[in-house]
Amino acid sequence: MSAALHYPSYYPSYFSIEDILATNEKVPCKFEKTACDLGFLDPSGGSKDLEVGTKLELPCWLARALASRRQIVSCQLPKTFRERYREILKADAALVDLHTLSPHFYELGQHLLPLAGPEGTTLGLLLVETLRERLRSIMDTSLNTTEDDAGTRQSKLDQLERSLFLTGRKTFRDHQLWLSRRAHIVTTSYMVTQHNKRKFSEVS
Amino acid sequence: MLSEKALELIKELDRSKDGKLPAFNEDIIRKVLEEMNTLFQQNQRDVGEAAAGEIRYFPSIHLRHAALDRNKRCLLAYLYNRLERIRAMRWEFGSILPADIRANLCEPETQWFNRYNKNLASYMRSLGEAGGLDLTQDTKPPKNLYVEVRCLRDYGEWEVEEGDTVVLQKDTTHYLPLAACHHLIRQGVLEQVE
Amino acid sequence: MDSIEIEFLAEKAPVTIVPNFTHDKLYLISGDVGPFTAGLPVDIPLWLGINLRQRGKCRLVAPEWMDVEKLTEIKEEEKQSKVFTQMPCEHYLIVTQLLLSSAPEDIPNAQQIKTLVKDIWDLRISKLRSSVAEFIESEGTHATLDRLTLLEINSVRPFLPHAFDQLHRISKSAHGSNLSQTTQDIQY
Amino acid sequence: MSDNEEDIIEGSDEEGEAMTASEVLQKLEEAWITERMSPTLEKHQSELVDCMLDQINQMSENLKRCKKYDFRLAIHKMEIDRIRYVLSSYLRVRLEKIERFAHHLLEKQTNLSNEDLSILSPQEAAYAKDYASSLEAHFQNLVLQHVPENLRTFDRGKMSVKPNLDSYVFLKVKQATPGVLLEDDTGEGRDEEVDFKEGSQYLMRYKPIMELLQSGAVTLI
Repeated sequence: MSAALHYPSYYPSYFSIEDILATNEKVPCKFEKTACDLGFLDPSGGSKDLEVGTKLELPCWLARALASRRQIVSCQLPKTFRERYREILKADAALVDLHTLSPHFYELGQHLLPLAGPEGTTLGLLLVETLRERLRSIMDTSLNTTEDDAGTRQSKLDQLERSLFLTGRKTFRDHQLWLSRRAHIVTTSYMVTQHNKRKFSEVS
Repeated sequence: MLSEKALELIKELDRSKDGKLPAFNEDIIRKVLEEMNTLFQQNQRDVGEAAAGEIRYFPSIHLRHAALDRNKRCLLAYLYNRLERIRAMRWEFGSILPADIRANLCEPETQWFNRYNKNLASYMRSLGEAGGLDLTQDTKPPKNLYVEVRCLRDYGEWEVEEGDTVVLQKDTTHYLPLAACHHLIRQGVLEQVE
Repeated sequence: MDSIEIEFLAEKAPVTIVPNFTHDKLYLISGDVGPFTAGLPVDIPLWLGINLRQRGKCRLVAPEWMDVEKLTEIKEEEKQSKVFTQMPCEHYLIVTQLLLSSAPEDIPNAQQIKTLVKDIWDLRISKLRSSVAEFIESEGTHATLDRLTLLEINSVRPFLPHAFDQLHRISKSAHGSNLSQTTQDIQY
Repeated sequence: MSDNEEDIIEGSDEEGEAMTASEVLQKLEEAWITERMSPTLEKHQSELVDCMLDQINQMSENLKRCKKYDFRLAIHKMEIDRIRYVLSSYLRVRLEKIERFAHHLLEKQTNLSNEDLSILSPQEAAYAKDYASSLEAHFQNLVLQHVPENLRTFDRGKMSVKPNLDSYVFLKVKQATPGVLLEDDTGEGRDEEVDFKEGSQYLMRYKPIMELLQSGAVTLI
């Protein structure tokens, strides 16, 4: 974007929009203890309490909080991370449309690790191997192709992969601009340009 | 689900990337704060019961507490990410923001912007011994002392260097020292042609 | 870094010029240059050489390696070799671009030189891409990049380090040895 | 204009010897590249910055006495622009990191035993303090004072943004160093040792080479 000189790669912090969105993805849970007066959270049930045995999809942040200490709920992995999909990903990692499958695949996957129980090791391996398998083609398309191809490619990437892809695109464009001997030209600030465009479209 | 309102704030920022700043959403913030106070009061009540030996209230207390933390995180992340964008604007627009952008800031954000401005200015002034260094200039490695520029809008008379003025009229071209006209290029008054 | 910044670094490298003027030494902050004697070659920083050339005050002299025969040899060697060969100049592409765009008439066989240098760059970049791919698949924790020039390294930056940052971060959480910052935030 | 060839200026390296202006510039340029490439804030170099600022200001003053068509004028002005660019870019990237990691850096600062070890220059420390407290005041004002009592704190341990020292960097070896330990922190127990040969270039994590960078055995590229 602007004149940023320090571009670290994605590293979640308390304030990360990405991380907040990823932890909002749903996880299938079953209540192992009764939660008094919270029946209203279950849209299908009509009782005052959330009874033991109630099955409910909870956002990941809540599932983790309830599963961790007092085991108020037990969790299942969302279907993208279960065996059937794991097999598909293993067989053809590079081709899968990860964005459709789970837009925050790697981030959600990492948050699910503590909930995965004995499947944790397999899940961990799946995350690392899937990214490793897909990196080559992400690199090649982001650093090489025309804008059209790049657009198609980008639509099948998860959020984290997209940020890598855009990083590569930026380098590609920077080098093209440099080769055309125009990189040194001082340009209008990005925000000023955007602002003027908006103003212009409002006027006309 | 709990904390859904708070997430709306985050989604709003996620939708308006590209450094844009949507209007400060005081309405949702108030609703989130209300939800937090309700959750807190319910927990106060149940904690009282639990202290009296009713351990069956623990799961609900725990759940509400998680929601309270989540709400707090979303609220602070909302404020933080907005400030990051406002901070970037100082470097892009300069110390005075366009009116329509200013309108999207709430009063405390405007105050924060002014404080940021002041802090930055006094830092830049403190550099070296002869009046400091303007870090918003020199954004690209220099090539030539003089550049050819085209005027994108009427700007009027402008002093290039001491005692040396030009009239910047739309569509006129000039040959000017880059160091002097850098900020006019960044602000979209001039365009460097080559 | 942007390419333009690497160019800025490359502009400090010396270039030989033949001035058409005579002048005493110049005392620059970055070091003395000159003296200049009309008709006598002298080495000065590239940025200054190009500036003087633009002002019609000198002729630029092609560096020794900027020669059709030498570059053809380098190109062949690069083709044959599995590893990266040593380039005659750390900033070969930038120097070529700068000299050829500011004074093509000063460089003999400019067009051929341009093509050869572009070929060498392309060969090395495609070699770099395939070795990066191998490296990713090898599950290695670090890579050796001997004899790659700065601009070449920059062509996979920040993509490559960023990709490894992510692989590393995910492996780390996968092994649970050290939960990442937010994993802990959400934890309690 | 400085007519003195032996223009030795104040400023000192580790041995306490005076450096020439061109040596100071060289060091400043190295510090600039390191700062651009490092994931965290490196130790401040305000002596180099002050010295170079002083040099270009002095030079600008001298140029005012030059005749307008003096052949040397453009050359000196260009050099001033180049140096000012390095200075600005260097200080800008530091400010970006100082803002992002403000709380984290200030905490490191308070735990220092010796002021000489400070990563922030005095001006930068003042800047960081004001920045960090302006964030906290803003949070207090709009949110924290309105939430239930037990949630009103700004918890630095949890909230402050920290640099990722596991970031991968490109480096070049200046002094041969055998047996550099690359500890495997992913729990797979695959520690490795690498022999750094002079002139070699690597891509690896920042943390294992942090000390070699400080000692000057390697540089970031």
